[in-house]
Amino acid sequence: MTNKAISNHGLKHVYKSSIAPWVLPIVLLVVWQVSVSTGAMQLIASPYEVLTTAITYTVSGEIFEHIGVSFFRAAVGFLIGGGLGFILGVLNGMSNSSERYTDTTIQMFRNIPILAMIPLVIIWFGVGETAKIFLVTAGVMFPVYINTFHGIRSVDRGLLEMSRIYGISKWHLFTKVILPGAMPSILVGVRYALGVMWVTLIVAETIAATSGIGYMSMNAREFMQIDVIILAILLYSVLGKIADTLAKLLEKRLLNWHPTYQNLRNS
Amino acid sequence: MTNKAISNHGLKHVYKSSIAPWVLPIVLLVVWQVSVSTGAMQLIASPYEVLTTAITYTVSGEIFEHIGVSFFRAAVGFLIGGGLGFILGVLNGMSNSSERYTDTTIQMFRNIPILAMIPLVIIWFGVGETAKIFLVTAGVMFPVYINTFHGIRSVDRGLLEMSRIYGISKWHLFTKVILPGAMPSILVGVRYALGVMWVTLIVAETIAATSGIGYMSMNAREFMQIDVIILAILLYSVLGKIADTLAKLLEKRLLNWHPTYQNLRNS
Amino acid sequence: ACSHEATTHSQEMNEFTIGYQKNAITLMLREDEQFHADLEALGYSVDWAEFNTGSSTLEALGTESVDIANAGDIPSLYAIANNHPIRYIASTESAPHSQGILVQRDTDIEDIGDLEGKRIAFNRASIAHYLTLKTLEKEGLDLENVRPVYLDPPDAILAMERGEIDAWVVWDPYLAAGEERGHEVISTSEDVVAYRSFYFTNEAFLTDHPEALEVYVDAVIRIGEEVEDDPSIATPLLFEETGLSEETWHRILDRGINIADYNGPGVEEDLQQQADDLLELGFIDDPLEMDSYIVEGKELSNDE
Amino acid sequence: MTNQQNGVQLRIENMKKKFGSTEVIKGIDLQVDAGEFVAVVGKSGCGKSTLLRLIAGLEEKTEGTIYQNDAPLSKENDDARVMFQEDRLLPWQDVLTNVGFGLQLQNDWQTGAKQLLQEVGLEDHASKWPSLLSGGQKQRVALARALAANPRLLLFDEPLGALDALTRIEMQGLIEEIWKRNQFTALLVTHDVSEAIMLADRIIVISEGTISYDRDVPLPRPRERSHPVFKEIERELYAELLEESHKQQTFAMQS
Amino acid sequence: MTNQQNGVQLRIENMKKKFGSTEVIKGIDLQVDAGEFVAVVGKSGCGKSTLLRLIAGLEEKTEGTIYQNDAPLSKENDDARVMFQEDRLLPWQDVLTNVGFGLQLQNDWQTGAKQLLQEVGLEDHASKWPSLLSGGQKQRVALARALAANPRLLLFDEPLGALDALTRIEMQGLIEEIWKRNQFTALLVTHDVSEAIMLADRIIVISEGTISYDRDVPLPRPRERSHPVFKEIERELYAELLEESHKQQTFAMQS
Ligand SMILES: Nc1ncnc2c1ncn2[C@@H]1O[C@H](COP(=O)(O)OP(=O)(O)OP(=O)(O)O)[C@@H](O)[C@H]1O
Ligand SMILES: Nc1ncnc2c1ncn2[C@@H]1O[C@H](COP(=O)(O)OP(=O)(O)OP(=O)(O)O)[C@@H](O)[C@H]1O
Ligand SMILES: [Mg+2]
Ligand SMILES: [Mg+2]
Repeated sequence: MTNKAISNHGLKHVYKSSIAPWVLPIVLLVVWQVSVSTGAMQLIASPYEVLTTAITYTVSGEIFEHIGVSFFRAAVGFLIGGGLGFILGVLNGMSNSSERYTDTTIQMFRNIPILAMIPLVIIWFGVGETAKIFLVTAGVMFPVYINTFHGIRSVDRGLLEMSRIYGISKWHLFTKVILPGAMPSILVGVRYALGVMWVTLIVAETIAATSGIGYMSMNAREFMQIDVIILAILLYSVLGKIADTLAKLLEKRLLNWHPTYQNLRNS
Repeated sequence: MTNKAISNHGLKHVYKSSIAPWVLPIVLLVVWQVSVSTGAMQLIASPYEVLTTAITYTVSGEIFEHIGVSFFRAAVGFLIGGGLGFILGVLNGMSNSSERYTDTTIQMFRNIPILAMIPLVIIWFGVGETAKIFLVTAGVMFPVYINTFHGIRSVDRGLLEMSRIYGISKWHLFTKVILPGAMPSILVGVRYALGVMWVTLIVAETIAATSGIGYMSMNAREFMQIDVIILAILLYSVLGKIADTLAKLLEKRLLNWHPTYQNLRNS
Repeated sequence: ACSHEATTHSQEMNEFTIGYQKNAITLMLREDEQFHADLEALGYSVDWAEFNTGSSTLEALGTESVDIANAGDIPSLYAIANNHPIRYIASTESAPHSQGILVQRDTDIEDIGDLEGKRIAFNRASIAHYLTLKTLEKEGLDLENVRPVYLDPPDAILAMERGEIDAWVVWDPYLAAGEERGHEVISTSEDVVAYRSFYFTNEAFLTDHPEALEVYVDAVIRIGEEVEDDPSIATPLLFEETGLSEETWHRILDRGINIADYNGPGVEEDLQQQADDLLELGFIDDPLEMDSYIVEGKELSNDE
Repeated sequence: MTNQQNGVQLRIENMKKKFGSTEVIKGIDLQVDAGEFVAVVGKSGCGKSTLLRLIAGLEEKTEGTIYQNDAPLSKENDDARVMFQEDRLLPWQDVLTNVGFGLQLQNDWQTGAKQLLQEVGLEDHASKWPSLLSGGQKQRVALARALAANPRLLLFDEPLGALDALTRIEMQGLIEEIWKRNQFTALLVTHDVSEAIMLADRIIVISEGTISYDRDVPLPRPRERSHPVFKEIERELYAELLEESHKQQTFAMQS
Repeated sequence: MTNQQNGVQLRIENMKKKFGSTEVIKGIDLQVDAGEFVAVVGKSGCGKSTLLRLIAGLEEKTEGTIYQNDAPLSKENDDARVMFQEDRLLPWQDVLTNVGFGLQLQNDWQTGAKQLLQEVGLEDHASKWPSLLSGGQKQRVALARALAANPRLLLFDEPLGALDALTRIEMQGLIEEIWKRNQFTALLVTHDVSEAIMLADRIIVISEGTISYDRDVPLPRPRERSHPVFKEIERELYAELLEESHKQQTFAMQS
């Protein structure tokens, strides 16, 4: 291979991994600007207007306050909810009798929309931070639960049999066999939960909030500021992309034994 | 084994599979009734009051109308969204270049809360059924997408290699190898989506609805009818349980080759 | 945006959509046979779309998802400030006692001055927000002197019951519901701000279908008069739709202003005042010229 | 790896096993002395693995009883370790940790695991993922894991099937050596007749779900393939297998 | 299963393969005639499977070229079918459909699959899930799948390792018969020296990543184990393997 070929190859790689993913977003952006400019799309703020708004919010520092507050709520709720979902998933995944007694109940709770629960949440937890974090917790819990449960249940039976017959301790059975085996599925749950976290947070931030991205977006809706609404939407999607990238890194680290991830790394 | 032993065994089985799951819900119900009766829990309607409300709604047939309308919206949204999520998951799962170009964009969209999108949805789709179904579609799409994608990516590489080397057609590769291999994960997505369907529907039913469970619950919220709010919550959980049971049946049917499900059947 | 089913239908099959929030007039109107008969005579049929906030109603109206709507004054100003092509076609007189400030049942707050440092709940961007500011201003206070808690009415009533807030600025029927639970009204919007209900359409519908609007406004006026005469014709329906008792609704209807009319001279003045206030408060960015959005009664019929 | 425990004694009485409606084990009676090394031979699908799984308590028997040191066995067999027919290595643990499973990952397992890994000739691969090993290397890792366990009963299900002739002989030597040192009871399923004779005190043939042949191997250790008794048993075994095979075919044609 | 196509001719030139920094194949030159049956023998981990995977185009070579009918091979090899060292049966398809993969699930594949299933003695198991089969049964299903394929180049990676002596001989007969009928080119990796001599036209030994031994087997078919040339080649092969093994050990000790 000549040097040129190598650098061509390098360029191609950079294109594939760093540029290709952004082609579609940029196309959408251009379509959006054009259809607003030509009047094909009405009542919607143009990318340019949104950018202006973004700059205003950034210069005033307001945007960082909103992100900061939301991030705190999201993180606390995620840790508690993810933790609970994980623990329940592990319990029910490992014990048939635990599953028998609690899975039905969990499945029933899972299906209750956050929005429908708000009155009860206010009655129980008031309108302060506790209520907001509770809502995020409830939202995040179920995807982690389901995927942990499923992950554990689908660990290769042959490996479980082997571990039992070799008299491995419960602790090692869990840490060395079940957990790593369930990990690919658990990480899917985590990835999904990272999305759900923001989705429920916006509901939570309709209750007596004075800051946070959800507040910013719902407030903008009340004031009908379409540019701010769109700014909030863009913020959500950027945060989503960041969360997703982190989850992917986590996957690469934790699943480095997995042929799927090895091959992706090589290619 | 004597006859008695057999019938004992049978009883035990009935207990395990049909009664045990309901122990916890019933305990919760009793705790609820007691804490309302003793005044420990205030502002909340008692199970008895909720039951009365349920009977009124049932006798008047109103409840069936709400369920019927919601069910229709949910079903249509589920089919479209689930279908789209599945197709995208398949495309991106099977093709690296498709993934490169669209996955980032999808991950960004996924993170946008339905509630934040409402203004844009109204601008694009109005306030009719289209908007409602669109919202359900958007909500259902992502869990199916993620799990399909993950399922396809984690199909055993050895089996894929085998199929390629045996020159199997693309169609058979998909239907006989990839799809069944991804099925356990896809079904987790479906199960999750069945929950999300109701969750987004309630948001959708805040837009210009005059019936549906979401409408019923949000309307009750407007006018502080705690009994109706709780009735709606219970309805959601029952619908969730039904959806979950269906999903489990589907799992048993589609995954009858899978040791995990065989063993569950035997025990 | 304008290719929504209802509007395309309205050209071909003359079907249009009325967006409404639940109140005596709109609920009666929905059931009113004469109204539907009059429309049918003109070749129209109606679709109904229910909303639970003024801003969402006007959002739908501005995007031509609905063709007619009712809402309060403050949300309409935000809609206009954000380029929604809406028009005022009718209004009620100001009903000062239909909104006010509630305080906890056994509190020692007696007047506005006592609110200093207290937790006050209201719905942001709403008429209650505006009322709060203006009321405090009269006492030489502003939001800095109190602890505002932004809550939607359904959430606020629960917070009130839990004692998490000291005061609550809200309108009927929540005001009455709060009173029913033993909370006290210490101030209303009397002499502070105007509090009107408005009926709206959007630019396109005004241009294309003034005759339908006239039927609508006439029906609103007629039903308003009937309810004013005898509130008990509306209370059973209201009870059924909201679960609030008929007595409560009686009280609400008695102190409310049910009679609407084509826009008269006071309307523009009040709206302009509010628009200027909002500008001053920084809630909107540019000054609004309200007269271009208000359809005077005669204009509507003259267009024909 | 000291000899603190002794092999268990096994007694199997009238054991039967059905999968659904097909009876795989049709009544097996077998007694194995403590520390005895028994080889199990038989046609593919005759029920050898099933027998081992029953003894390990991994499969529920349909009928019959297994006594271990005269106590009837119920549920899992804590004294037994199995080298399965498949490698059953944990893909997410490196080779060393996989071997460590034999030592229950306890105390100073690394040292023990490393030593066994060396004895199966894979010390260089200790930190690899199992998926990167060749077929025979995987099998040797599984063997190392089983041998590391030092149990009272060791069940080998075709432990050397994926190895070349020479490595195989080395591994046979290793198994014999560790068995002699630790005196566990061993059951070895193998398809290699000479391997059975090389290692076992006693050879049984399973056919049609029952034991059709059972004889001791009275050869001194270390054994020589060229020993006339060796040759004789070899012939005898082949003849037995062939005959059983013919019987079955005749039976199949008749039915 | 008629003989419409002929085996391919293979020419491998200076092929090398590294995994990371370890070189597994260190320069192999090999020519295989159309329709020739070559057996590959070597120690566990010497690179036999890797060689087969390279020829099948499943592994990217580090250096060198493979010519197939004089055309250099890039990417996957469409003419080749592989019987992998692991069974690689689809757990979610029944046994019959798994065999059907050999026939690409095309046309009247059921008939062909049923016939081959019968030839490997598993016709009764056609509708079972693979997970319910014994180790040897799984291997025979994989063999049936490979033989059903009737390709121009068939690569067997230890096809009979999990089978008992008798079934093994039957299956050798089957392989030979189908090879004779269809005249594909065959590469067979095996640990069983006598199997190699029984089936192959030519035997190569891989050692240290190169071909250390290469000889034809000039015996008429069907072959007899008792034939003196058979015995001679057997001895020669063992000697070769032993020597290579010693060399490696010496080398390992020195380094
Ligand atoms: N993907 C891989 N990454 C790193 N090393 C590998 C990989 N695949 C194989 N190896 C190494 O390459 C060497 C040859 O492996 P190969 O599978 O070809 O051996 P083999 O001759 O088939 O052995 P066996 O008879 O045990 O199956 C082994 O040492 C193995 O550990
Ligand atoms: N879980 C199961 N369900 C149904 N049939 C089974 C199951 N396990 C094994 N069998 C059947 O029982 C028979 C014996 O299987 P087993 O695995 O014991 O054979 P084996 O003697 O070990 O054969 P091999 O030498 O091929 O490994 C086979 O015919 C197999 O198909
Ligand atoms: Mg077996
Ligand atoms: Mg190999």
